[in-house]
Amino acid sequence: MSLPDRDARLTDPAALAAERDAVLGGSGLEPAAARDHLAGLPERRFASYAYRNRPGRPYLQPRGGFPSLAKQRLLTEALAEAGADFIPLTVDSHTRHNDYPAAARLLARGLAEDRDLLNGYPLISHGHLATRELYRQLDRPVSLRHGTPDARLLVETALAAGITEIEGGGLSYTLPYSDRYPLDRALGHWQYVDRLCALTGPAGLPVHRESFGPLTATLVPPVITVVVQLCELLLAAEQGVTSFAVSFGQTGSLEQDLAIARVLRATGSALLSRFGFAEVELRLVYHQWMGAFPDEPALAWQLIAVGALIGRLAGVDKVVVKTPDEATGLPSVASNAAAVRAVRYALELAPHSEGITSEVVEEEADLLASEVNQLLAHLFEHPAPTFLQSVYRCVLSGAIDVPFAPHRDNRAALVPDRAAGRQIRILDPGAVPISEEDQRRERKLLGSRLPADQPLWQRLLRDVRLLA
Amino acid sequence: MSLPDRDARLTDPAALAAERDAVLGGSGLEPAAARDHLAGLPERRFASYAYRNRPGRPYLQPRGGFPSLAKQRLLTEALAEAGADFIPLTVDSHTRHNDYPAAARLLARGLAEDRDLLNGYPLISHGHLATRELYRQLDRPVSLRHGTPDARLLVETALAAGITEIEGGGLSYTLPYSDRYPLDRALGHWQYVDRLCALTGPAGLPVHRESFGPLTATLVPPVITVVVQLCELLLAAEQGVTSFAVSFGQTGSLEQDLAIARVLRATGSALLSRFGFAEVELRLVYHQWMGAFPDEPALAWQLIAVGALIGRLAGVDKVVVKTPDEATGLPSVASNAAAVRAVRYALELAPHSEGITSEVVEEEADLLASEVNQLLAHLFEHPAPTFLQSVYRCVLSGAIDVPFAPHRDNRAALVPDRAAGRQIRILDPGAVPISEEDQRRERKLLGSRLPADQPLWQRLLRDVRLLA
Amino acid sequence: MGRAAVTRRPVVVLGVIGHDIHVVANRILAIGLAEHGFHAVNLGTNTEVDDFLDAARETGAAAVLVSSINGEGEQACAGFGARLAEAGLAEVVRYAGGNLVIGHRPSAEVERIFTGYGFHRVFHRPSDLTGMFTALRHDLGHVAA
Amino acid sequence: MGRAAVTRRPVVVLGVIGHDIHVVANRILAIGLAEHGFHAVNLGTNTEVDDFLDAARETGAAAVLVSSINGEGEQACAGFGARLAEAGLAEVVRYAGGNLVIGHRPSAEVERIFTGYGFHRVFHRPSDLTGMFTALRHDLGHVAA
Ligand code: B12
Ligand code: B12
Repeated sequence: MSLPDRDARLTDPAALAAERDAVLGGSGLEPAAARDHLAGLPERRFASYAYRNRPGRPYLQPRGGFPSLAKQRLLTEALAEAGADFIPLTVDSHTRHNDYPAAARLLARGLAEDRDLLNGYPLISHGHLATRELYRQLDRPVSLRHGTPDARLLVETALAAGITEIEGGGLSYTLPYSDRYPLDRALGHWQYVDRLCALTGPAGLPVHRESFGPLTATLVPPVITVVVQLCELLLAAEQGVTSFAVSFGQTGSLEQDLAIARVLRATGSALLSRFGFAEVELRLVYHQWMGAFPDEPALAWQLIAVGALIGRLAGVDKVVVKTPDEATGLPSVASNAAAVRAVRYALELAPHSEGITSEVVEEEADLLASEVNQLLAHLFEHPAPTFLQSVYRCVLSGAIDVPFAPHRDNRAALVPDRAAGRQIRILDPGAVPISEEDQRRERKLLGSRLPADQPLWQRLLRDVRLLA
Repeated sequence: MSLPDRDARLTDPAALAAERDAVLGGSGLEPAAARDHLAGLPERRFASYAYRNRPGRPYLQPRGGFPSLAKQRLLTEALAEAGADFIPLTVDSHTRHNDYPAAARLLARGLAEDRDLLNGYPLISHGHLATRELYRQLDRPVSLRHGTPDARLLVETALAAGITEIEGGGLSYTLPYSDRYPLDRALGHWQYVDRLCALTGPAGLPVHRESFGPLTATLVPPVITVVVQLCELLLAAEQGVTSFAVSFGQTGSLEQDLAIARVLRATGSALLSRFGFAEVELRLVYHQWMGAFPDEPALAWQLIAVGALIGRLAGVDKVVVKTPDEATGLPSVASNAAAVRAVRYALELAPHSEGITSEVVEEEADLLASEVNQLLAHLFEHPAPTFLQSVYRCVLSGAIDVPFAPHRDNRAALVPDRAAGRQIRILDPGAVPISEEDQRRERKLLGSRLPADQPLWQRLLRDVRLLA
Repeated sequence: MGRAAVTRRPVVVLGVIGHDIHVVANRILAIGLAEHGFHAVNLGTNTEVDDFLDAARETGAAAVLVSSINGEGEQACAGFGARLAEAGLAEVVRYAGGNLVIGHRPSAEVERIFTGYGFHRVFHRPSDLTGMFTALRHDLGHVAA
Repeated sequence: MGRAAVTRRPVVVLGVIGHDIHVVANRILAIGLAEHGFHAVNLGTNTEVDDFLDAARETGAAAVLVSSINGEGEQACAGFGARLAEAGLAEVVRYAGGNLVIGHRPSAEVERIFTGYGFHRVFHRPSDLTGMFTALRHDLGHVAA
């Protein structure tokens, strides 16, 4: 049996200290720097604290990262002024792949040419002290947004810079975000990050962790979304994390979004109690549509508004905001701020509507719960020595299979499809252990397939660009 | 008793012909012109036909009217190209008040100065022949949008121009749209219009009538909205109209919109059968938020998208579309077309979601049905000689009371208010016959009133500009 | 400053001009005027210039507030100041407010047009009324709250 | 036109360049190439210029399709044509496509930059791929469907 367990905690202080020295080597970052800095921050700079005091509406958080300090400050101030409850620090893709030299080179060249040559903020290049200054007057939490299999140095730097919410996980930041980074090594690195987060926050103000629900944002069946989130919740709880948000991306189906919200919260809480992690404060985050966006701003605004409304109906704790520039490229400060104002306004259009449901929602929730429980049982009954090993082997075996993941270890045998009512269905489960009964229900709900009126590449493109 | 009755039909051909001659006198319009023109139009130009063949989504229809033929043609083509299922002809306010000389004068001056000096299309000034040309190549119905107590000549002209959907009614186009036009005279004029519509369409392709649900778009309790619609449905059925749409405006509460849609359809059908008008094809139309709009386009787009989604969830047959220019002024062709594209896109974001409900929706529907039945009973048991007279006297007595109606005959004793969950509540029914039990439910659902922290004028302005 | 005695509540005539039926702001203005210590004489909607002149003369009004929301204002309010002067009411303070023209035109241009019509102050698409009440108190030299 | 014999299915190498993990278009392109009668050699994501050179040389590719979606393309693709020429692959047809630069820049400017890098055709944010498949057939003189 390989059940989640406190004993999996990296409790050997010497071993952890040694690994930290290796990670921090040459970075100029002192091991105690983050702990000391966080200890001096006011409560309102802590995501865990903010979640405990959420007003009667979901929080909202945009994304955003510019190469230069000056522009990141401008963005930070504009987003706060527009009403963002959490401020993002989105990291560039070179830094995400630990290519710090490339990030530094392109930062320098960009500053020289007064051009943005990075698609995000090169946190390692700027370092924790310069980044702290961005948030000197800030009165709300900052969240690290990235996509990094080995985020150890990145998170050490982020915590030392005063960032109190760390997004990511061994599965959700490896399978969709890399093609060959060794998955077991990434899972180990994220145990390090979880352990670091568990130890670095001041008493009563834990560093908050958030898993990345959307994965590849392309036809990911809800059972895969939910189980990946629950794995990362339990892996973090094993390391002593006590404030965690599970999350999911807008599926394109109102009913499936409501079903996922319900099953994810309920199963998450149940598993935390079952495995002795009842002290973990569990939150739920909803990403507005993460797939291909329409080019025309007027249409993008419609998708953004419907996403905000669904997040409100699903009773989520935070909505991660998209901008009308999504299909074009990195958003301008102005359009990002407008998106924050717009979503803040949209979230108020249906206050107190959390009780919304339907027969279709109940059926989706029932089927999802059944599929999740089967896959969890498979995970927990796995002969692997530890829960982490069980998670790793279930990816290799294809029991956990993320459609459209670029990663070589992802089996990619699961064939998803979309029903007329926009629900994401499982056409062929591949190696994912789904009962015959539930497979039958999935196919029935999928309904008759459209005739192959076009070549496969065009049908796939049409499906993927359904909302574009 | 004053029950709706076929015998109320204006069946005396001589009397009708005489009144038509008086109405048409000097207009150059022949009595048979409309009938002959409509007989030659293809099916797809008839609203009644379109409604019978609605695809699996609500139809959508913008508003729009420019003074000049050239610009109205541009608008018509742009709206059709953008995907509007029904094309609007919005009439200017001088023509709505039968001030045809002012409309003609300002049309001429506007053409001379190349400026729009009218807030709509002066249909009488242009006449039916010029207006027919606008729609020569059109492949979909045109709808007359106006706000006119005496619309007899306007509708004669519209029908002769090939317009096959006529909006309005004796109550809904008098109480919100005039301050002192005699209500009984207006009700009589709309019997004329209903009779004309009943007689003018070719066999099997009746001219379609639509009542104006939003009324003053300002804190109108659902029971008033529903009963006014049912009165105009029955008054039209009495005159032989066989294709009719009841309608309502977005209330600002998702739950009340769903409740109104359900009660309006159900009660409408039940009354049609009860009074022997089973042949009437009943449709349901939803107006996106008709109150004060936000200035910022990004926020306006959010309100438009949420309105589209609610219309879809309520399973309506047509959504009347607002534009992001609403708070600024008459929309440009470009922004009106963008609004059509946006709503058409938004309507597809939750296909097949009509089953959505909640405990709050069920409670609102139950309370609304109870209030509607009481007010209908009061109407039907009225000692007046005819149903029309009963309707008239119920307005004078305040049994039917429309908040914020400019009309002098409107009692304005009903005091509405808005609960924290955005539902419109009845604080004081005035003379509207609502049972003690239902009055208690209304006050309980309203919840504790906010302390009078500001002067009344500011609190009223804040309430009215809630979504601005 | 105005023929009304300062002690008595100054009379303010208000109404919505032209074939305009937008009444919501009119009702709110009437309530606000009372709460600011003025005596509001509300002509309601669908009014004409003469209605304002008659009311101003009959009630000894200190000010006249003309509202236009449906876009007819640019025509209906032309020469308003001159009409008041002809009627011997040149002293009466004149405000215009609402959505004063058809479609979207720069506020400066709208203010120029209505000032040219003889209005002392112009409030084109103001989102609040506090400014107007303050200006009215100032213009009528009225301090009683 | 290209070293591949016309009868045998022409080889086309494709991949996503730089630290870029956007794979969806890459998967669709690979399927479409096969359906259009090409032999697709898919390098997947996170590739470098040398990966394209090696694959083109080893497989005798007639064309190389470089994809960049995350904005790194402007740096990663610089001098691509010259690098191919140095490796004796000047004859190989070169396309660049995807979301080729960071943020919003005029398409004409983006096309100029990538043509300057030695690409024969540039597809910046195309919403469909039909145009590209047609161009590829034309450029490779390949008629077999
Ligand atoms: C509700 C509404 C209606 C309701 C009116 C109900 C009623 N009887 O009052 C209904 C649905 C019936 C309606 C009808 C029409 N409407 Co209308 N309506 C609106 C809407 C949505 C809100 C108006 C409102 O009540 N606002 C709330 C109140 C509190 O604010 P307000 O009226 O905007 O006034 C503010 C300021 O202007 C100021 N103010 C107003 N008057 C004055 C006076 C003074 C002295 C001062 C200092 C300040 C001041 O006070 C308020 C502070 O916020 C507006 C668009 C919007 N604003 O979003 C369109 C709007 C005003 N309507 C418009 C039009 C054209 C019409 C019609 C004429 C349609 C037509 N083409 O014929 C008809 C009216 C026919 C007629 N005979 O006049 C246009 C005007 C276009 C323009 N000016 O360019 C608007 C702007 C919509 C648009 N974008 O096209 N309407
Ligand atoms: C889904 C998605 C993701 C998924 C990717 C899942 C996966 N593994 O594939 C996730 C969530 C993981 C993700 C992550 C990131 N993303 Co992303 N993502 C998107 C999104 C929403 C859709 C992309 C997509 O799949 N489209 C569907 C496919 C079919 O179309 P396509 O990729 O757009 O390609 C089309 C054409 O370009 C053409 N094409 C593509 N390649 C080629 C090649 C040739 C030769 C030809 C002829 C044509 C061609 O084919 C398609 C036809 O429609 C876009 C925004 C959008 N488009 O709405 C952002 C977007 C591409 N992402 C973006 C960024 C920046 C990132 C990150 C780098 C964030 C960051 N700052 O680090 C990370 C990636 C990190 C990394 N290491 O690269 C930016 C790129 C910005 C820019 N170029 O200015 C975008 C545009 C979002 C934005 N507006 O900021 N992303």
